[in-house]
Amino acid sequence: MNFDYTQIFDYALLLMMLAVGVAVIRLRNLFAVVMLTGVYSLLSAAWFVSLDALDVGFTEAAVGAGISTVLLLAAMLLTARECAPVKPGRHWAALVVTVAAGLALFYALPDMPEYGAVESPANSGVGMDYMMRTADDIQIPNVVTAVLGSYRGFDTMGEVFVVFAAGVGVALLLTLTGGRRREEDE
Amino acid sequence: MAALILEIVIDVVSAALMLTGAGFVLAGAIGMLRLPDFYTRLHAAGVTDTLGAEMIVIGLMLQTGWSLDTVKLALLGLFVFLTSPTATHATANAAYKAGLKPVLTRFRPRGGDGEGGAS
Amino acid sequence: MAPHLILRVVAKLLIPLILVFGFYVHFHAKYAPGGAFQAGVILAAAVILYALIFGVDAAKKAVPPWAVRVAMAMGAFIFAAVGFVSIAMGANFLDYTPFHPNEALARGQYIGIVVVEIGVLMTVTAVIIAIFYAFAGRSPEITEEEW
Amino acid sequence: MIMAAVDFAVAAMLLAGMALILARLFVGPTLYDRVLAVNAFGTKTVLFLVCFALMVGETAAIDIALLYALVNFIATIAILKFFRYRSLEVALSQMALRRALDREDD
Repeated sequence: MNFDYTQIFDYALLLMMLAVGVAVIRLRNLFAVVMLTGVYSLLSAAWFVSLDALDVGFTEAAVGAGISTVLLLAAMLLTARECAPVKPGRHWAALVVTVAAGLALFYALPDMPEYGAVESPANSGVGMDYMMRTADDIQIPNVVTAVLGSYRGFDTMGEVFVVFAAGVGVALLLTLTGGRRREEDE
Repeated sequence: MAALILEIVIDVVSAALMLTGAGFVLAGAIGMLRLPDFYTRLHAAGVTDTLGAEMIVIGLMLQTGWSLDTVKLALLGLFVFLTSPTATHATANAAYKAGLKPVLTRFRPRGGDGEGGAS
Repeated sequence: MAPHLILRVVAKLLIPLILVFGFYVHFHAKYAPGGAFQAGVILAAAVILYALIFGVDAAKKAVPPWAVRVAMAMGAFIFAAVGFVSIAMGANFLDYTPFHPNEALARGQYIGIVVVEIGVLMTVTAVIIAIFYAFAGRSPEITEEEW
Repeated sequence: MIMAAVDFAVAAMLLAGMALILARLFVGPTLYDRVLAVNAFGTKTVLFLVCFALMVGETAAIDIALLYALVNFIATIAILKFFRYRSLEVALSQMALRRALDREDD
Protein backbone atom coordinates (compact mmCIF):
# COMPACT_ATOMS: atom_id res chain seq x y z
CA MET A 1 0.00 0.00 0.00
CA ASN A 2 1.18 3.54 -0.56
CA PHE A 3 2.41 5.97 2.06
CA ASP A 4 -0.05 7.03 4.71
CA TYR A 5 -0.13 10.82 4.72
CA THR A 6 -1.97 11.10 8.01
CA GLN A 7 1.10 9.77 9.80
CA ILE A 8 2.82 13.08 9.12
CA PHE A 9 0.08 14.74 11.15
CA ASP A 10 0.52 12.12 13.87
CA TYR A 11 4.20 12.95 14.17
CA ALA A 12 3.63 16.70 14.16
CA LEU A 13 0.88 16.55 16.76
CA LEU A 14 2.90 14.25 19.01
CA LEU A 15 5.86 16.56 18.77
CA MET A 16 3.72 19.51 19.81
CA MET A 17 2.23 17.50 22.68
CA LEU A 18 5.72 16.65 23.89
CA ALA A 19 6.69 20.31 23.77
CA VAL A 20 3.56 21.28 25.73
CA GLY A 21 4.26 18.58 28.29
CA VAL A 22 7.79 19.81 28.86
CA ALA A 23 6.56 23.39 29.09
CA VAL A 24 3.94 22.43 31.71
CA ILE A 25 6.71 20.98 33.82
CA ARG A 26 8.95 24.00 33.40
CA LEU A 27 6.41 26.77 34.04
CA ARG A 28 5.71 28.04 37.53
CA ASN A 29 2.70 30.24 36.85
CA LEU A 30 -0.46 28.25 37.44
CA PHE A 31 -2.52 30.35 34.98
CA ALA A 32 -0.16 29.41 32.22
CA VAL A 33 -0.22 25.78 33.30
CA VAL A 34 -4.03 25.70 33.22
CA MET A 35 -4.00 27.20 29.73
CA LEU A 36 -1.35 24.75 28.58
CA THR A 37 -3.29 21.77 29.89
CA GLY A 38 -6.21 22.99 27.82
CA VAL A 39 -3.94 23.18 24.78
CA TYR A 40 -2.61 19.73 25.57
CA SER A 41 -6.12 18.28 25.66
CA LEU A 42 -6.93 20.03 22.41
CA LEU A 43 -3.83 18.59 20.76
CA SER A 44 -4.65 15.12 21.98
CA ALA A 45 -8.21 15.52 20.68
CA ALA A 46 -6.80 16.43 17.27
CA TRP A 47 -4.45 13.47 17.51
CA PHE A 48 -7.31 11.10 18.32
CA VAL A 49 -9.13 12.36 15.25
CA SER A 50 -6.00 11.79 13.22
CA LEU A 51 -5.92 8.22 14.58
CA ASP A 52 -9.56 7.71 13.49
CA ALA A 53 -10.81 7.56 17.08
CA LEU A 54 -13.60 10.09 16.63
CA ASP A 55 -15.56 9.30 19.77
CA VAL A 56 -12.53 9.62 22.02
CA GLY A 57 -11.60 12.85 20.28
CA PHE A 58 -15.12 14.16 20.77
CA THR A 59 -15.04 13.48 24.50
CA GLU A 60 -11.56 14.90 24.85
CA ALA A 61 -12.50 18.11 23.04
CA ALA A 62 -15.64 18.55 25.13
CA VAL A 63 -14.40 17.55 28.56
CA GLY A 64 -10.63 17.92 28.48
CA ALA A 65 -10.13 21.00 26.38
CA GLY A 66 -13.24 22.95 27.25
CA ILE A 67 -14.89 22.36 30.56
CA SER A 68 -11.90 21.21 32.57
CA THR A 69 -10.18 24.53 31.83
CA VAL A 70 -13.12 26.40 33.32
CA LEU A 71 -13.38 24.02 36.27
CA LEU A 72 -9.64 24.20 36.96
CA LEU A 73 -9.88 27.98 36.94
CA ALA A 74 -12.82 27.81 39.32
CA ALA A 75 -10.77 25.55 41.57
CA MET A 76 -7.88 28.00 41.36
CA LEU A 77 -10.11 30.59 43.03
CA LEU A 78 -9.50 28.67 46.23
CA THR A 79 -5.74 28.18 45.84
CA ALA A 80 -2.60 30.17 45.18
CA ARG A 81 -1.55 31.35 41.75
CA GLU A 82 2.08 30.28 41.83
CA CYS A 83 3.06 26.75 42.55
CA ALA A 84 5.24 26.17 45.56
CA PRO A 85 8.96 25.79 44.85
CA VAL A 86 9.73 22.22 43.93
CA LYS A 87 12.94 20.41 44.72
CA PRO A 88 15.02 20.16 41.56
CA GLY A 89 15.20 16.38 41.85
CA ARG A 90 11.45 15.92 41.53
CA HIS A 91 11.43 18.35 38.64
CA TRP A 92 13.89 16.24 36.75
CA ALA A 93 12.01 13.06 37.52
CA ALA A 94 8.86 14.47 35.95
CA LEU A 95 10.84 15.68 32.95
CA VAL A 96 12.41 12.25 32.48
CA VAL A 97 9.00 10.54 32.68
CA THR A 98 7.47 12.92 30.14
CA VAL A 99 10.30 12.64 27.67
CA ALA A 100 10.52 8.87 28.04
CA ALA A 101 6.79 8.41 27.48
CA GLY A 102 6.92 10.76 24.50
CA LEU A 103 9.86 8.93 22.94
CA ALA A 104 8.15 5.59 23.48
CA LEU A 105 5.11 6.89 21.61
CA PHE A 106 7.35 8.10 18.80
CA TYR A 107 9.00 4.69 18.68
CA ALA A 108 5.62 3.00 18.42
CA LEU A 109 4.14 5.34 15.84
CA PRO A 110 5.62 3.80 12.66
CA ASP A 111 3.94 0.50 13.53
CA MET A 112 0.50 2.07 13.59
CA PRO A 113 -1.88 0.64 11.00
CA GLU A 114 -2.79 2.87 8.11
CA TYR A 115 -5.63 5.37 8.60
CA GLY A 116 -8.92 3.49 8.36
CA ALA A 117 -7.19 0.18 7.56
CA VAL A 118 -9.56 -2.78 7.45
CA GLU A 119 -7.09 -5.24 8.95
CA SER A 120 -6.08 -3.07 11.94
CA PRO A 121 -6.24 -4.70 15.38
CA ALA A 122 -9.21 -2.56 16.35
CA ASN A 123 -11.20 -3.77 13.37
CA SER A 124 -10.42 -7.46 13.75
CA GLY A 125 -11.11 -9.87 16.59
CA VAL A 126 -13.69 -8.77 19.12
CA GLY A 127 -14.24 -5.39 17.51
CA MET A 128 -15.20 -6.97 14.21
CA ASP A 129 -17.55 -9.30 16.05
CA TYR A 130 -19.43 -6.34 17.53
CA MET A 131 -19.53 -4.67 14.12
CA MET A 132 -21.11 -7.76 12.59
CA ARG A 133 -23.60 -8.38 15.36
CA THR A 134 -24.84 -4.87 16.06
CA ALA A 135 -26.83 -4.67 12.83
CA ASP A 136 -28.88 -7.68 13.92
CA ASP A 137 -28.90 -7.31 17.70
CA ILE A 138 -29.47 -3.61 18.23
CA GLN A 139 -30.26 -2.27 14.76
CA ILE A 140 -28.54 1.06 15.35
CA PRO A 141 -26.04 2.35 12.80
CA ASN A 142 -23.58 3.70 15.37
CA VAL A 143 -21.77 0.73 16.86
CA VAL A 144 -20.16 2.79 19.61
CA THR A 145 -23.51 3.89 20.99
CA ALA A 146 -24.75 0.31 20.80
CA VAL A 147 -21.74 -0.99 22.70
CA LEU A 148 -21.87 1.73 25.34
CA GLY A 149 -25.62 1.65 25.77
CA SER A 150 -26.44 -2.01 25.52
CA TYR A 151 -23.56 -4.48 25.31
CA ARG A 152 -21.59 -2.69 28.01
CA GLY A 153 -24.54 -1.04 29.70
CA PHE A 154 -23.41 -2.18 33.13
CA ASP A 155 -20.04 -0.50 32.60
CA THR A 156 -21.69 2.74 31.52
CA MET A 157 -23.88 2.62 34.60
CA GLY A 158 -20.73 2.41 36.69
CA GLU A 159 -19.36 5.48 34.92
CA VAL A 160 -22.56 7.40 35.59
CA PHE A 161 -22.35 6.47 39.24
CA VAL A 162 -18.73 7.63 39.36
CA VAL A 163 -19.77 11.00 37.90
CA PHE A 164 -22.63 11.15 40.36
CA ALA A 165 -20.27 10.37 43.23
CA ALA A 166 -17.97 13.18 42.09
CA GLY A 167 -20.88 15.60 42.07
CA VAL A 168 -22.05 14.49 45.50
CA GLY A 169 -18.51 14.76 46.84
CA VAL A 170 -18.09 18.32 45.62
CA ALA A 171 -21.53 19.26 46.87
CA LEU A 172 -20.75 17.85 50.31
CA LEU A 173 -17.34 19.51 50.54
CA LEU A 174 -18.18 22.95 49.21
CA THR A 175 -22.00 23.02 49.50
CA LEU A 176 -23.89 23.42 46.31
CA THR A 177 -24.90 27.00 46.86
CA GLY A 178 -21.43 28.19 47.69
CA GLY A 179 -20.61 28.38 51.37
CA ARG A 180 -20.54 31.80 52.92
CA ARG A 181 -22.89 33.57 50.59
CA ARG A 182 -25.78 31.51 51.82
CA GLU A 183 -25.62 33.08 55.25
CA GLU A 184 -25.73 36.55 53.74
CA ASP A 185 -28.72 35.79 51.58
CA GLU A 186 -30.97 34.08 54.05
CA MET B 1 -19.88 18.73 -20.46
CA ALA B 2 -21.24 21.81 -18.74
CA ALA B 3 -21.45 19.89 -15.50
CA LEU B 4 -17.83 18.86 -15.82
CA ILE B 5 -16.70 22.42 -16.46
CA LEU B 6 -18.75 23.60 -13.48
CA GLU B 7 -17.09 20.96 -11.32
CA ILE B 8 -13.62 22.03 -12.42
CA VAL B 9 -14.44 25.69 -11.81
CA ILE B 10 -15.76 24.89 -8.32
CA ASP B 11 -12.63 22.87 -7.55
CA VAL B 12 -10.33 25.63 -8.74
CA VAL B 13 -12.19 28.31 -6.79
CA SER B 14 -12.22 26.11 -3.69
CA ALA B 15 -8.49 25.36 -3.92
CA ALA B 16 -7.66 29.02 -4.49
CA LEU B 17 -9.77 30.12 -1.52
CA MET B 18 -8.33 27.48 0.78
CA LEU B 19 -4.71 28.07 -0.15
CA THR B 20 -5.10 31.84 0.17
CA GLY B 21 -6.81 31.41 3.50
CA ALA B 22 -4.08 29.08 4.74
CA GLY B 23 -1.55 31.66 3.59
CA PHE B 24 -3.35 34.31 5.67
CA VAL B 25 -3.44 32.02 8.69
CA LEU B 26 0.25 31.24 8.33
CA ALA B 27 1.06 34.94 7.96
CA GLY B 28 -0.92 35.60 11.11
CA ALA B 29 1.01 32.92 12.95
CA ILE B 30 4.33 34.37 11.84
CA GLY B 31 3.08 37.78 12.94
CA MET B 32 2.13 36.37 16.33
CA LEU B 33 5.68 35.23 16.75
CA ARG B 34 7.58 38.16 15.28
CA LEU B 35 5.69 41.32 16.20
CA PRO B 36 7.10 43.26 19.12
CA ASP B 37 4.29 43.68 21.66
CA PHE B 38 0.81 42.54 22.64
CA TYR B 39 -1.20 45.15 20.78
CA THR B 40 0.54 44.54 17.47
CA ARG B 41 0.12 40.81 17.96
CA LEU B 42 -3.61 41.42 18.30
CA HIS B 43 -3.67 42.46 14.66
CA ALA B 44 -1.84 39.35 13.57
CA ALA B 45 -4.07 37.02 15.61
CA GLY B 46 -7.45 38.64 15.32
CA VAL B 47 -7.58 40.11 11.85
CA THR B 48 -5.95 37.36 9.85
CA ASP B 49 -7.67 34.60 11.79
CA THR B 50 -11.12 35.81 10.84
CA LEU B 51 -10.34 36.34 7.17
CA GLY B 52 -8.23 33.22 6.76
CA ALA B 53 -10.65 31.02 8.68
CA GLU B 54 -13.64 32.22 6.69
CA MET B 55 -11.83 31.66 3.40
CA ILE B 56 -10.87 28.11 4.38
CA VAL B 57 -14.38 27.31 5.58
CA ILE B 58 -15.98 28.66 2.41
CA GLY B 59 -13.47 26.74 0.31
CA LEU B 60 -14.36 23.56 2.17
CA MET B 61 -18.07 24.27 1.78
CA LEU B 62 -17.59 24.26 -1.98
CA GLN B 63 -16.08 20.78 -1.71
CA THR B 64 -18.91 19.14 0.19
CA GLY B 65 -21.54 19.73 -2.45
CA TRP B 66 -24.95 20.19 -0.84
CA SER B 67 -25.43 18.08 2.26
CA LEU B 68 -25.64 18.24 6.04
CA ASP B 69 -21.90 18.81 6.09
CA THR B 70 -22.33 22.04 4.17
CA VAL B 71 -24.78 23.30 6.77
CA LYS B 72 -22.43 22.28 9.57
CA LEU B 73 -19.54 24.07 7.89
CA ALA B 74 -21.69 27.17 7.44
CA LEU B 75 -22.52 27.05 11.14
CA LEU B 76 -18.85 26.61 11.94
CA GLY B 77 -18.02 29.65 9.84
CA LEU B 78 -20.72 31.60 11.69
CA PHE B 79 -19.37 30.53 15.08
CA VAL B 80 -15.79 31.38 14.22
CA PHE B 81 -16.95 34.66 12.75
CA LEU B 82 -18.76 35.52 15.98
CA THR B 83 -16.46 34.12 18.64
CA SER B 84 -12.99 34.88 17.30
CA PRO B 85 -13.34 38.69 17.10
CA THR B 86 -15.27 38.73 20.37
CA ALA B 87 -12.55 36.82 22.17
CA THR B 88 -9.90 39.08 20.66
CA HIS B 89 -11.89 42.12 21.72
CA ALA B 90 -12.25 40.78 25.25
CA THR B 91 -8.53 40.06 25.45
CA ALA B 92 -7.61 43.52 24.22
CA ASN B 93 -10.12 45.12 26.56
CA ALA B 94 -8.82 43.19 29.54
CA ALA B 95 -5.21 43.97 28.73
CA TYR B 96 -5.97 47.68 28.27
CA LYS B 97 -7.98 47.93 31.47
CA ALA B 98 -5.24 46.10 33.36
CA GLY B 99 -2.83 48.82 32.29
CA LEU B 100 -0.68 47.01 29.77
CA LYS B 101 1.23 49.68 27.83
CA PRO B 102 2.11 49.34 24.17
CA VAL B 103 5.76 49.44 23.21
CA LEU B 104 6.39 52.83 21.65
CA THR B 105 10.18 53.00 21.62
CA ARG B 106 10.63 52.23 17.95
CA PHE B 107 8.74 55.36 16.93
CA ARG B 108 10.24 57.68 19.53
CA PRO B 109 13.93 56.96 19.52
CA ARG B 110 14.69 59.74 22.00
CA GLY B 111 13.26 59.60 25.47
CA GLY B 112 11.19 56.51 24.94
CA ASP B 113 12.63 54.94 28.06
CA GLY B 114 9.63 55.28 30.29
CA GLU B 115 7.02 53.66 28.12
CA GLY B 116 8.69 50.56 26.88
CA GLY B 117 8.07 47.08 28.05
CA ALA B 118 5.08 45.02 28.85
CA SER B 119 4.78 44.34 32.52
CA MET C 1 -23.05 52.55 27.71
CA ALA C 2 -23.36 49.27 29.53
CA PRO C 3 -19.99 47.58 30.11
CA HIS C 4 -19.12 44.51 28.09
CA LEU C 5 -21.96 45.10 25.66
CA ILE C 6 -20.29 43.10 22.90
CA LEU C 7 -19.73 40.10 25.12
CA ARG C 8 -23.30 40.08 26.32
CA VAL C 9 -24.79 40.38 22.85
CA VAL C 10 -22.59 37.62 21.45
CA ALA C 11 -23.32 35.39 24.43
CA LYS C 12 -27.06 35.89 23.95
CA LEU C 13 -26.62 34.84 20.34
CA LEU C 14 -24.47 31.85 21.15
CA ILE C 15 -26.19 30.26 24.13
CA PRO C 16 -29.29 29.02 22.23
CA LEU C 17 -27.06 27.71 19.47
CA ILE C 18 -24.93 25.83 21.99
CA LEU C 19 -28.04 24.30 23.54
CA VAL C 20 -29.38 23.22 20.14
CA PHE C 21 -26.00 21.77 19.26
CA GLY C 22 -25.95 19.86 22.53
CA PHE C 23 -29.31 18.27 21.81
CA TYR C 24 -28.18 17.54 18.26
CA VAL C 25 -25.15 15.67 19.62
CA HIS C 26 -27.39 13.78 22.00
CA PHE C 27 -30.05 12.69 19.55
CA HIS C 28 -27.81 12.22 16.53
CA ALA C 29 -25.68 9.69 18.40
CA LYS C 30 -27.64 6.99 16.61
CA TYR C 31 -25.77 7.85 13.43
CA ALA C 32 -22.66 9.84 14.32
CA PRO C 33 -20.08 10.07 17.10
CA GLY C 34 -21.43 11.69 20.20
CA GLY C 35 -23.78 10.67 22.90
CA ALA C 36 -25.07 11.62 26.26
CA PHE C 37 -21.72 12.29 27.93
CA GLN C 38 -20.62 14.81 25.34
CA ALA C 39 -24.08 16.32 25.03
CA GLY C 40 -24.27 16.75 28.79
CA VAL C 41 -20.97 18.58 28.80
CA ILE C 42 -22.14 20.87 26.00
CA LEU C 43 -25.42 21.69 27.75
CA ALA C 44 -23.51 22.43 30.94
CA ALA C 45 -21.15 24.62 28.92
CA ALA C 46 -24.10 26.74 27.82
CA VAL C 47 -25.14 27.26 31.43
CA ILE C 48 -21.54 28.03 32.40
CA LEU C 49 -21.26 30.64 29.65
CA TYR C 50 -24.49 32.22 30.91
CA ALA C 51 -23.10 32.22 34.44
CA LEU C 52 -19.82 33.76 33.29
CA ILE C 53 -21.46 36.61 31.44
CA PHE C 54 -24.57 37.32 33.48
CA GLY C 55 -23.42 36.13 36.88
CA VAL C 56 -23.86 32.97 38.89
CA ASP C 57 -26.90 34.44 40.64
CA ALA C 58 -28.72 34.90 37.33
CA ALA C 59 -27.72 31.39 36.30
CA LYS C 60 -29.07 30.06 39.59
CA LYS C 61 -32.39 31.68 38.80
CA ALA C 62 -32.43 29.99 35.39
CA VAL C 63 -31.17 26.61 36.62
CA PRO C 64 -31.87 26.50 40.34
CA PRO C 65 -29.54 24.45 42.55
CA TRP C 66 -32.35 22.22 43.81
CA ALA C 67 -33.13 21.25 40.22
CA VAL C 68 -29.44 20.47 39.69
CA ARG C 69 -29.41 18.27 42.78
CA VAL C 70 -32.60 16.46 41.78
CA ALA C 71 -31.44 15.95 38.17
CA MET C 72 -28.10 14.63 39.40
CA ALA C 73 -29.75 11.90 41.42
CA MET C 74 -32.59 11.27 38.98
CA GLY C 75 -30.22 10.49 36.12
CA ALA C 76 -28.39 7.79 38.05
CA PHE C 77 -31.74 6.53 39.34
CA ILE C 78 -33.22 6.25 35.84
CA PHE C 79 -30.25 4.21 34.66
CA ALA C 80 -30.45 1.77 37.56
CA ALA C 81 -34.25 1.64 37.39
CA VAL C 82 -34.11 0.56 33.76
CA GLY C 83 -31.96 -2.34 34.88
CA PHE C 84 -34.42 -3.40 37.56
CA VAL C 85 -37.38 -3.01 35.19
CA SER C 86 -35.72 -5.43 32.82
CA ILE C 87 -35.24 -7.87 35.70
CA ALA C 88 -38.92 -7.52 36.52
CA MET C 89 -39.80 -8.27 32.92
CA GLY C 90 -37.90 -11.51 33.07
CA ALA C 91 -34.59 -10.64 31.43
CA ASN C 92 -31.11 -10.02 32.80
CA PHE C 93 -30.07 -6.75 34.46
CA LEU C 94 -29.92 -4.00 31.78
CA ASP C 95 -31.07 -6.36 29.04
CA TYR C 96 -33.50 -4.23 27.04
CA THR C 97 -34.95 -6.95 24.81
CA PRO C 98 -38.37 -7.33 26.52
CA PHE C 99 -39.19 -3.60 26.33
CA HIS C 100 -40.93 -4.12 23.01
CA PRO C 101 -43.36 -6.96 22.33
CA ASN C 102 -41.76 -7.83 19.01
CA GLU C 103 -38.39 -9.13 20.19
CA ALA C 104 -37.12 -10.02 16.74
CA LEU C 105 -37.14 -6.37 15.66
CA ALA C 106 -34.76 -5.27 18.45
CA ARG C 107 -36.97 -2.23 19.10
CA GLY C 108 -36.63 -3.00 22.79
CA GLN C 109 -32.91 -2.40 22.61
CA TYR C 110 -33.58 0.93 20.91
CA ILE C 111 -36.06 2.02 23.59
CA GLY C 112 -33.71 0.94 26.36
CA ILE C 113 -30.74 2.85 24.96
CA VAL C 114 -32.81 6.01 24.52
CA VAL C 115 -34.08 5.92 28.12
CA VAL C 116 -30.66 5.12 29.53
CA GLU C 117 -29.01 7.91 27.57
CA ILE C 118 -31.52 10.39 28.97
CA GLY C 119 -30.40 9.33 32.43
CA VAL C 120 -26.73 9.79 31.51
CA LEU C 121 -27.50 13.21 30.04
CA MET C 122 -29.23 14.38 33.20
CA THR C 123 -26.48 13.21 35.53
CA VAL C 124 -23.57 14.56 33.51
CA THR C 125 -25.18 17.96 32.89
CA ALA C 126 -26.21 18.35 36.51
CA VAL C 127 -22.88 17.26 37.96
CA ILE C 128 -20.86 19.66 35.85
CA ILE C 129 -23.20 22.54 36.64
CA ALA C 130 -23.05 21.56 40.32
CA ILE C 131 -19.25 21.54 40.35
CA PHE C 132 -19.19 24.93 38.67
CA TYR C 133 -21.72 26.37 41.11
CA ALA C 134 -19.84 24.97 44.07
CA PHE C 135 -16.47 26.37 43.03
CA ALA C 136 -17.50 29.63 41.39
CA GLY C 137 -20.02 30.49 44.09
CA ARG C 138 -17.17 31.06 46.47
CA SER C 139 -15.68 34.50 46.61
CA PRO C 140 -11.91 34.57 46.34
CA GLU C 141 -10.03 34.86 49.57
CA ILE C 142 -7.23 36.82 47.97
CA THR C 143 -7.23 40.53 48.65
CA GLU C 144 -7.12 43.17 45.94
CA GLU C 145 -3.58 44.28 46.72
CA GLU C 146 -2.12 40.86 46.29
CA TRP C 147 -2.38 40.94 42.53
CA MET D 1 -8.01 13.22 -5.33
CA ILE D 2 -6.59 16.61 -6.21
CA MET D 3 -8.83 18.25 -3.65
CA ALA D 4 -7.56 15.81 -1.04
CA ALA D 5 -4.05 16.99 -1.88
CA VAL D 6 -5.17 20.60 -1.44
CA ASP D 7 -6.75 19.68 1.89
CA PHE D 8 -3.51 18.02 2.92
CA ALA D 9 -1.47 21.08 1.98
CA VAL D 10 -3.81 23.39 3.87
CA ALA D 11 -3.83 21.12 6.92
CA ALA D 12 -0.02 20.99 6.89
CA MET D 13 0.14 24.79 6.67
CA LEU D 14 -2.26 25.05 9.59
CA LEU D 15 -0.08 22.67 11.59
CA ALA D 16 2.92 24.87 10.87
CA GLY D 17 0.92 27.86 12.08
CA MET D 18 -0.04 25.94 15.22
CA ALA D 19 3.63 25.22 15.91
CA LEU D 20 4.54 28.90 15.53
CA ILE D 21 1.75 29.96 17.89
CA LEU D 22 2.83 27.31 20.35
CA ALA D 23 6.21 29.02 20.47
CA ARG D 24 4.48 32.31 21.32
CA LEU D 25 2.47 30.46 23.96
CA PHE D 26 5.67 29.27 25.64
CA VAL D 27 7.53 32.55 25.36
CA GLY D 28 4.63 35.01 25.78
CA PRO D 29 5.90 37.61 28.21
CA THR D 30 2.47 38.58 29.56
CA LEU D 31 -0.49 36.41 30.36
CA TYR D 32 -2.55 38.29 27.77
CA ASP D 33 -0.16 37.13 25.08
CA ARG D 34 -0.80 33.62 26.22
CA VAL D 35 -4.58 34.02 26.17
CA LEU D 36 -4.37 35.44 22.67
CA ALA D 37 -2.16 32.55 21.61
CA VAL D 38 -4.51 29.97 23.13
CA ASN D 39 -7.44 31.51 21.30
CA ALA D 40 -5.62 31.62 17.97
CA PHE D 41 -4.38 28.08 18.55
CA GLY D 42 -7.94 26.89 19.11
CA THR D 43 -9.16 28.51 15.89
CA LYS D 44 -6.34 26.92 13.94
CA THR D 45 -7.02 23.50 15.44
CA VAL D 46 -10.67 23.81 14.51
CA LEU D 47 -9.68 24.56 10.92
CA PHE D 48 -7.18 21.70 10.96
CA LEU D 49 -9.86 19.28 12.13
CA VAL D 50 -12.22 20.37 9.36
CA CYS D 51 -9.54 20.09 6.68
CA PHE D 52 -8.55 16.68 7.99
CA ALA D 53 -12.17 15.53 8.07
CA LEU D 54 -12.70 16.39 4.42
CA MET D 55 -9.29 15.04 3.43
CA VAL D 56 -10.04 11.54 4.70
CA GLY D 57 -13.78 11.78 4.05
CA GLU D 58 -14.68 11.29 7.71
CA THR D 59 -17.12 14.16 7.87
CA ALA D 60 -18.31 13.33 11.39
CA ALA D 61 -15.17 15.05 12.63
CA ILE D 62 -16.81 18.36 11.66
CA ASP D 63 -18.93 17.96 14.80
CA ILE D 64 -15.77 17.98 16.91
CA ALA D 65 -14.57 21.17 15.23
CA LEU D 66 -17.99 22.76 15.76
CA LEU D 67 -17.95 21.76 19.41
CA TYR D 68 -14.49 23.13 20.01
CA ALA D 69 -15.25 26.40 18.23
CA LEU D 70 -17.95 26.97 20.85
CA VAL D 71 -16.07 25.68 23.86
CA ASN D 72 -12.89 27.62 23.03
CA PHE D 73 -14.85 30.85 23.41
CA ILE D 74 -16.14 29.85 26.83
CA ALA D 75 -12.66 28.95 28.05
CA THR D 76 -11.24 32.26 26.79
CA ILE D 77 -13.97 34.27 28.50
CA ALA D 78 -13.47 32.33 31.73
CA ILE D 79 -9.71 32.94 31.71
CA LEU D 80 -10.12 36.64 31.02
CA LYS D 81 -12.80 37.11 33.62
CA PHE D 82 -10.65 35.31 36.13
CA PHE D 83 -7.62 37.49 35.35
CA ARG D 84 -9.51 40.65 35.61
CA TYR D 85 -11.90 40.15 38.49
CA ARG D 86 -10.44 37.15 40.33
CA SER D 87 -13.94 35.74 40.49
CA LEU D 88 -16.20 33.80 38.20
CA GLU D 89 -19.26 34.64 40.17
CA VAL D 90 -20.60 38.12 39.61
CA ALA D 91 -22.17 39.33 36.38
CA LEU D 92 -19.93 41.32 34.10
CA SER D 93 -22.34 44.24 34.05
CA GLN D 94 -22.15 44.57 37.83
CA MET D 95 -18.37 44.29 37.97
CA ALA D 96 -17.59 47.79 36.76
CA LEU D 97 -20.05 49.26 39.25
CA ARG D 98 -18.65 47.26 42.12
CA ARG D 99 -15.08 48.25 41.32
CA ALA D 100 -16.07 51.90 41.06
CA LEU D 101 -17.68 51.73 44.48
CA ASP D 102 -14.57 50.07 45.87
CA ARG D 103 -12.46 52.90 44.49
CA GLU D 104 -14.62 55.52 46.19
CA ASP D 105 -14.26 53.75 49.50
CA ASP D 106 -10.51 54.07 49.21
